[in-house]
Amino acid sequence: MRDLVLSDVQKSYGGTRALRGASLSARSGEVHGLVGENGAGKSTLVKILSGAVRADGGSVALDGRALRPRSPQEARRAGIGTVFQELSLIPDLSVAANLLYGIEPRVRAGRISTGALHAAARDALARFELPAGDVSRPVRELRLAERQVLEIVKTLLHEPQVLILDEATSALLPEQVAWLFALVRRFAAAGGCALFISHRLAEIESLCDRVTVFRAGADVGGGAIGELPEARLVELMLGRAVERIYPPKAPAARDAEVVCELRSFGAPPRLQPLDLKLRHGELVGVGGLDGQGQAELFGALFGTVPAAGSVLLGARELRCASPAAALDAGIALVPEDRAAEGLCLTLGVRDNISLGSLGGISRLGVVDRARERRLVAGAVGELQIKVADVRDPVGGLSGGNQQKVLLSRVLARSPRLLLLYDATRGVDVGTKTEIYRLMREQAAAGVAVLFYSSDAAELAALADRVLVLHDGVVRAQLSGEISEEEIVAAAVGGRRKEAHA
Amino acid sequence: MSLARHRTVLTAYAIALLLFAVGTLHSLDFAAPSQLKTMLVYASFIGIIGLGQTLCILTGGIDLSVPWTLTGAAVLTSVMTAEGRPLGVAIALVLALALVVGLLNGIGVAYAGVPPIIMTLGMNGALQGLLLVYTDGGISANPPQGLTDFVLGDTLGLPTQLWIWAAVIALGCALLSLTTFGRRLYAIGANRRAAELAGVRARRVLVAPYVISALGAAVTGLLVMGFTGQAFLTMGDPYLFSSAVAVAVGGASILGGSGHYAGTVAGALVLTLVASLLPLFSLGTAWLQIAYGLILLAAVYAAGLNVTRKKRGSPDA
Amino acid sequence: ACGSSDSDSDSSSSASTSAAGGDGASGGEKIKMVISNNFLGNDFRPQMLKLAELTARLPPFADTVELEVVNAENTTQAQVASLNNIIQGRPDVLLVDAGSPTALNPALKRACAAGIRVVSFDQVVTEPCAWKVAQSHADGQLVVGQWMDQVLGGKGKILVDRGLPGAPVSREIEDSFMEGLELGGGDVEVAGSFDGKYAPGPEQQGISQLLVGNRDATGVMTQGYCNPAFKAFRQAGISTVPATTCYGYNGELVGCLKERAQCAVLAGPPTVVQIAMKLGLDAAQGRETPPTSEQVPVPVTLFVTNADEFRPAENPGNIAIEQIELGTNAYEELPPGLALPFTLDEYDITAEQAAG
Amino acid sequence: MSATTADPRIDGGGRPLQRLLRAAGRAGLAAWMPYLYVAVLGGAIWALQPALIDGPGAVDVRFSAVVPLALVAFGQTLVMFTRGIDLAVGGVISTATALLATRGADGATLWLLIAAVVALGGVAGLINGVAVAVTRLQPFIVTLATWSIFGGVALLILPQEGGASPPALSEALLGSVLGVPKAVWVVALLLALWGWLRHTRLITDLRAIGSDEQRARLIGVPIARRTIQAYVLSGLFAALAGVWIAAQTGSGSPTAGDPFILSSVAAVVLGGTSIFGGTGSAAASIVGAIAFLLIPDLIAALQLESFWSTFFQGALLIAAVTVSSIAAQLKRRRGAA
Ligand SMILES: Nc1ncnc2c1ncn2[C@@H]1O[C@H](COP(=O)(O)OP(=O)(O)OP(=O)(O)O)[C@@H](O)[C@H]1O
Ligand SMILES: Nc1ncnc2c1ncn2[C@@H]1O[C@H](COP(=O)(O)OP(=O)(O)OP(=O)(O)O)[C@@H](O)[C@H]1O
Ligand SMILES: [Mg+2]
Ligand SMILES: [Mg+2]
Repeated sequence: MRDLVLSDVQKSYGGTRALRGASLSARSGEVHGLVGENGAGKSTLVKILSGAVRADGGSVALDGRALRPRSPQEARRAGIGTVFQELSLIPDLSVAANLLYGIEPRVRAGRISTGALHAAARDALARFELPAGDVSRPVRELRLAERQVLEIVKTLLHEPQVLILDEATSALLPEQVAWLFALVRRFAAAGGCALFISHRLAEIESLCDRVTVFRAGADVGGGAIGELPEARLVELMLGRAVERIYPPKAPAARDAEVVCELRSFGAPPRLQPLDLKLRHGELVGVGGLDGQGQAELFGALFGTVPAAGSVLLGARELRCASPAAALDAGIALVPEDRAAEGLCLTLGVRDNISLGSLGGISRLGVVDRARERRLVAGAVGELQIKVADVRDPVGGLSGGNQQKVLLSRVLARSPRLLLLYDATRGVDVGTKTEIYRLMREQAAAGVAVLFYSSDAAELAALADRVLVLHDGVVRAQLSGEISEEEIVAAAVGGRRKEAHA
Repeated sequence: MSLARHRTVLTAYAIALLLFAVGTLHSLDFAAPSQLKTMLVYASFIGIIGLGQTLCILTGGIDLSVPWTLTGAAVLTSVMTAEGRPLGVAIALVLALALVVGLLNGIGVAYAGVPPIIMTLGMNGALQGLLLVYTDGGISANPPQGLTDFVLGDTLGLPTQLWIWAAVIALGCALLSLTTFGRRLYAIGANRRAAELAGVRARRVLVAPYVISALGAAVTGLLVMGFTGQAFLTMGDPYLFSSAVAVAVGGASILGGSGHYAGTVAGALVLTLVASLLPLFSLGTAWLQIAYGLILLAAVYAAGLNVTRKKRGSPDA
Repeated sequence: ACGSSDSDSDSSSSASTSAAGGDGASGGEKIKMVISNNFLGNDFRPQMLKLAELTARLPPFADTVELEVVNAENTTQAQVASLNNIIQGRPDVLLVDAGSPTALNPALKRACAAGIRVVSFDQVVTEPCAWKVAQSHADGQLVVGQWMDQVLGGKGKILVDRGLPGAPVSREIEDSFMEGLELGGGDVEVAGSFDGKYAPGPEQQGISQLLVGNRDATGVMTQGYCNPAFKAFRQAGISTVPATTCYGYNGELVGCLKERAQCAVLAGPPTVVQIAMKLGLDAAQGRETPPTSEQVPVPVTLFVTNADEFRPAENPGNIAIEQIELGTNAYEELPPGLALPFTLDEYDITAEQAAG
Repeated sequence: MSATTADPRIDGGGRPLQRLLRAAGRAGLAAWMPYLYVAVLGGAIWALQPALIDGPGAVDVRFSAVVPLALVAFGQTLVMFTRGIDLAVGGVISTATALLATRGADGATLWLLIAAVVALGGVAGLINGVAVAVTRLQPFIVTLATWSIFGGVALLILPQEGGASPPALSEALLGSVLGVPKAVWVVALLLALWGWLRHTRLITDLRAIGSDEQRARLIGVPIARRTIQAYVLSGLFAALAGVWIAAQTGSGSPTAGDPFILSSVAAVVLGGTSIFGGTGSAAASIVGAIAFLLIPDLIAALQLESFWSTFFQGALLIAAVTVSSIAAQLKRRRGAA
């Protein structure tokens, strides 16, 4: 019996009530889903369970015994294993040191044997059917998906009784998700209790036995997954029904005018030259396994990666050597990592939004406050950014609202080529819907839109056309009625698919 | 409006006021106009250097090459005028040299990627070496009289020097609050990568703080020389850390991204007040140093209180 | 004595910073004399070293001595390291102006053991094997203290400079001044003290800060310069020109006259190096030298603005007292940093030469 | 956008030799630079004036100068692992020499005295560590303030340079053992200490803190305790440096430590430790200290005015960091391409 029962848990950060009486009960042997929009309090709950923060009120019980961990170690000792949303790997430590931190083999007089450590790390990776590789590499050198996998393995190595996965799949690819699901199912089957958090409702449906829905810091419903169809989940989460998540695809984009064209454009050696025409009104998605040249494609277009070939935007041929040059040429990018590459979290909403357009709202280097106010007010209004005062630091907003701030900064430049790199990762359904709508609006207004997504379902449902990349080469171009399976098959399969009806 | 938003800066002024009150209670002379003037003049040395230092620290950097840039400016001016060059020409040349020093620092930091503390520390040593070689370890030139007259001369009831500081304050506050340059500095300090992806040409922007700092140091060197009527090789020593400390007392984060020159001005006042206040209590040098350290800790703690609190509770904890 | 291994060190010293004796005289038989100086940042040391070079070109040094000057950074560690390198070169005579009275002792003991004649001068060391040549600050300040007492008529408030924190000479200067001040039996009050650090900036700031509670001060004792005291008083809006004491730079003497101030300016004569060089030469040539346990005195002058009136009750060092006068000991056209007197009479060196 | 290499799972393996080569490449040029500096500088001095390197007692002299800087740099490295900086070492060294120069001791009491002085260094470090860990103020500012405080304490103990440290102290620490100068033994001992220390939990934790403090907390690194330990060790090493200086000079000075503040940072940086925490090696810092101190000797060997040594020390510092920074940029670009 490893039942986890939380009742009436409260937590405030200063004036923000992150949890206002949240309850949840998960039984041993089950995978329990936890869903809710951005800022609903899911991660806060996770942090309380894992000892990273302490609750203001309410109770948590594991196996009927009260659980009040005062530190991450205490939580770990009590049997709680957490895969943190923001990951807990130390960039400068090696894969092995991260994997086995605190459970190193052979520690004598405080000294860790590196040989034994590396051997144990390779062993551990092998046990999870992963290629060991060079375990002395610092984690800094790994990509997000690799780190995510490492974080999962690290957590399981502590042999927890309760396994918490906070958006552990957001960076994973279908096959990695399958690998994780198998692990979680095995864990539950062995009597463990798993808490699974994800914004991909399809994952919740396929993995979880029961589910709890959070809204605004409290539980608002839940039950066996079979009794909760997706539409009902969404309604519980958002407090309103959503007609349709994805906007309708563009009709007959085929013969529309070309707004942007890539000719033999690439970033050798990781991205081979490719040709691509983006048409008026069209949303073009890029998919494939992680790290197949998608980042290089977007980076090369935006001037952060050395590029070869040419880009035609309107009538002009471009070659951008820096993001500033790209922006000036009408190319804008929503980067993948909001916190690291997107926003200045300690600065205000206003400063973040106007940062991209300073040239346009200033005269002789002096910011025109009136024009700035109009710009910011317009953005906040149009994207319905929830913020009390536009001078409040962006870091204090919920993830979804942060994403909207980033989008509004990018859109304020009125780009002619809009690049979105996994812009909906970790974003809740409500906000996603709004982002999709915006993308459509932009395309309809004549902006060339190219987006990458790690979520095959999103690609299938949103894009008019999907390029699947593999090893730097376009493996398939899909259009019309695209199915998720087609994308996955093209991404992993050896077959070469050509434009499909 | 919201005073809370400017709490760090206001705290620094509150500390300055408190120190002033303590001094006045101890001796009414403390508030005598001539005394105030003198104190302001001393504050202005740190204050003028403090503008460049504030800009550097806002971007997450620091300028430790101030001492020998300052000394170099004074010494070279004194030597050149002694050789018969007109004062104006000497000053122009010296400012041009300071510009080069600032450019080198800035380019090292922005383009070569050298950490600012190392770049400027190395530059300070290099300048010291060059200047010592040049002067053979000593200077015995008459200081230019015109400079002294100008610096100490009275303009509308105040020493010209204070008007210069007033202009620097106006310029510094405007730069940070009103211009795109200021916005870009904050953005780079808060998250350089994000700023670059938002279209800020970070490398180019990053050079400017070091140039401004070097020019500020050079101007201060000239002012100190005018004020004491002499150039001497240890004249930069007190300014190695004091301007950075003034910035910190003014509530800026040494990590960059937050702070304002308005705070640094208060920080310069606080440092000067402490230095003027402590001798009133006839402490020995040893106790003076101890008291200085304790007051510094207390002031930075008070001014930085809400900053550090916020840092601790940042949402991606 | 320099004998064996000098094939490379000889050729190198001629290329060095400041070899004296001029042209291509072959170095073999010459006495190799090295001055180790630690850089302080004031004007006195460079001038003293220049005087050493000038002196080395005159008899009796010109044909016998090859002089090299080695500067070290202003840290004891740096001077120790520099001394070690000098000792490796085996000079005949080592003249040391020390950065610390004690910290160089081990290195100097090694030099003595290696047969090098060691003369410590100006800032002397306590190492017994070294000769010591220095001015007695105690003797000088004893007179200066009496002067202050007499000029103020035995009453009033003064501000006192404590010099550089940690430097032994600062303490000696302060203590002897106080002793002299009390000798006269007056009750001049020390209203406050400050760290002048031997630099005009800190002196001026120190005095300014003390004036806050002491606007009625009428005298200032400094360990460096007089002019900062005048400036600080004027800055504070005080019309009194304080009676001021300082050390002997040309600019201070000129300043005293210009301000019409009562001044007592003690010479900090660079001539100390000439005496030390002569001692080193004597030792190297086997002539008679004073014992290393005694400090060889340097003749010192006290320049005052009231030479006709001032008669010290006690003057154990036989300090000469001279009236400050333009043209005789104060030169408006020469640099302010010129320390006086700039040479001993037996060497033919002009003020212009000494000033460079 | 994170543009990086390799396939989706944890790296594609390789044979042991390949792995070794890859590890060596990863440590890269930067790790070997300090050794290169020492070799080049030492070689140049030797070529110009062999006596400065192999003259009688030259090794002893050179290493005696290295010891205090090596000690301070060792402690400074540990602090810099955590992204901190310890400017208070200046005050601690001064206080240590002041204490030793004002207390007589012999035989057993000498060792007691040394132990007491070193322990006081630890207490000073404790104050720094607690101030940094608890008030969460910037280490730069905290230690700047405590430097002033400890320097004041040194002045209280020994108001003026001089005094006399116990002669037994100099006898105990200077000279040779087995024909090798004790200074060389001390440096060797420090290198061995690092060899042992570098794989300890302590060092791993310090690196973790410097690399990412928030995450380090999540994996259970006792942040406050480790931070305090780093500053305590830095204080201990600084006090040891003070003991060495007192032995070397036979006296004390209330300002003896001040020059070590910036030179220790310079030695650490020359050794390749990043001021942004997480990476580096104390052994390399010691090598960096040696390189730093060879410059005045090179200037002497070149018969240049000694003022040039400040210039070249500054220039080397900038050049060293520029080289490693550009190497890192190239590596990143190669990684991205
Ligand atoms: N350290 C913090 N300081 C202040 N507010 C915080 C902090 N952490 C979270 N919050 C706030 O608490 C609320 C709940 O955040 P939490 O991270 O639990 O949401 P979530 O449900 O995990 O959202 P997401 O799906 O975006 O991850 C949000 O309003 C958030 O801004
Ligand atoms: N760290 C913080 N400091 C100050 N205020 C915060 C902080 N975190 C959140 N807030 C504020 O608390 C309020 C509620 O945040 P929350 O994340 O619950 O928003 P939300 O309405 O759920 O947003 P979304 O539409 O993205 O789901 C917001 O106004 C936000 O600005
Ligand atoms: Mg929300
Ligand atoms: Mg979350």
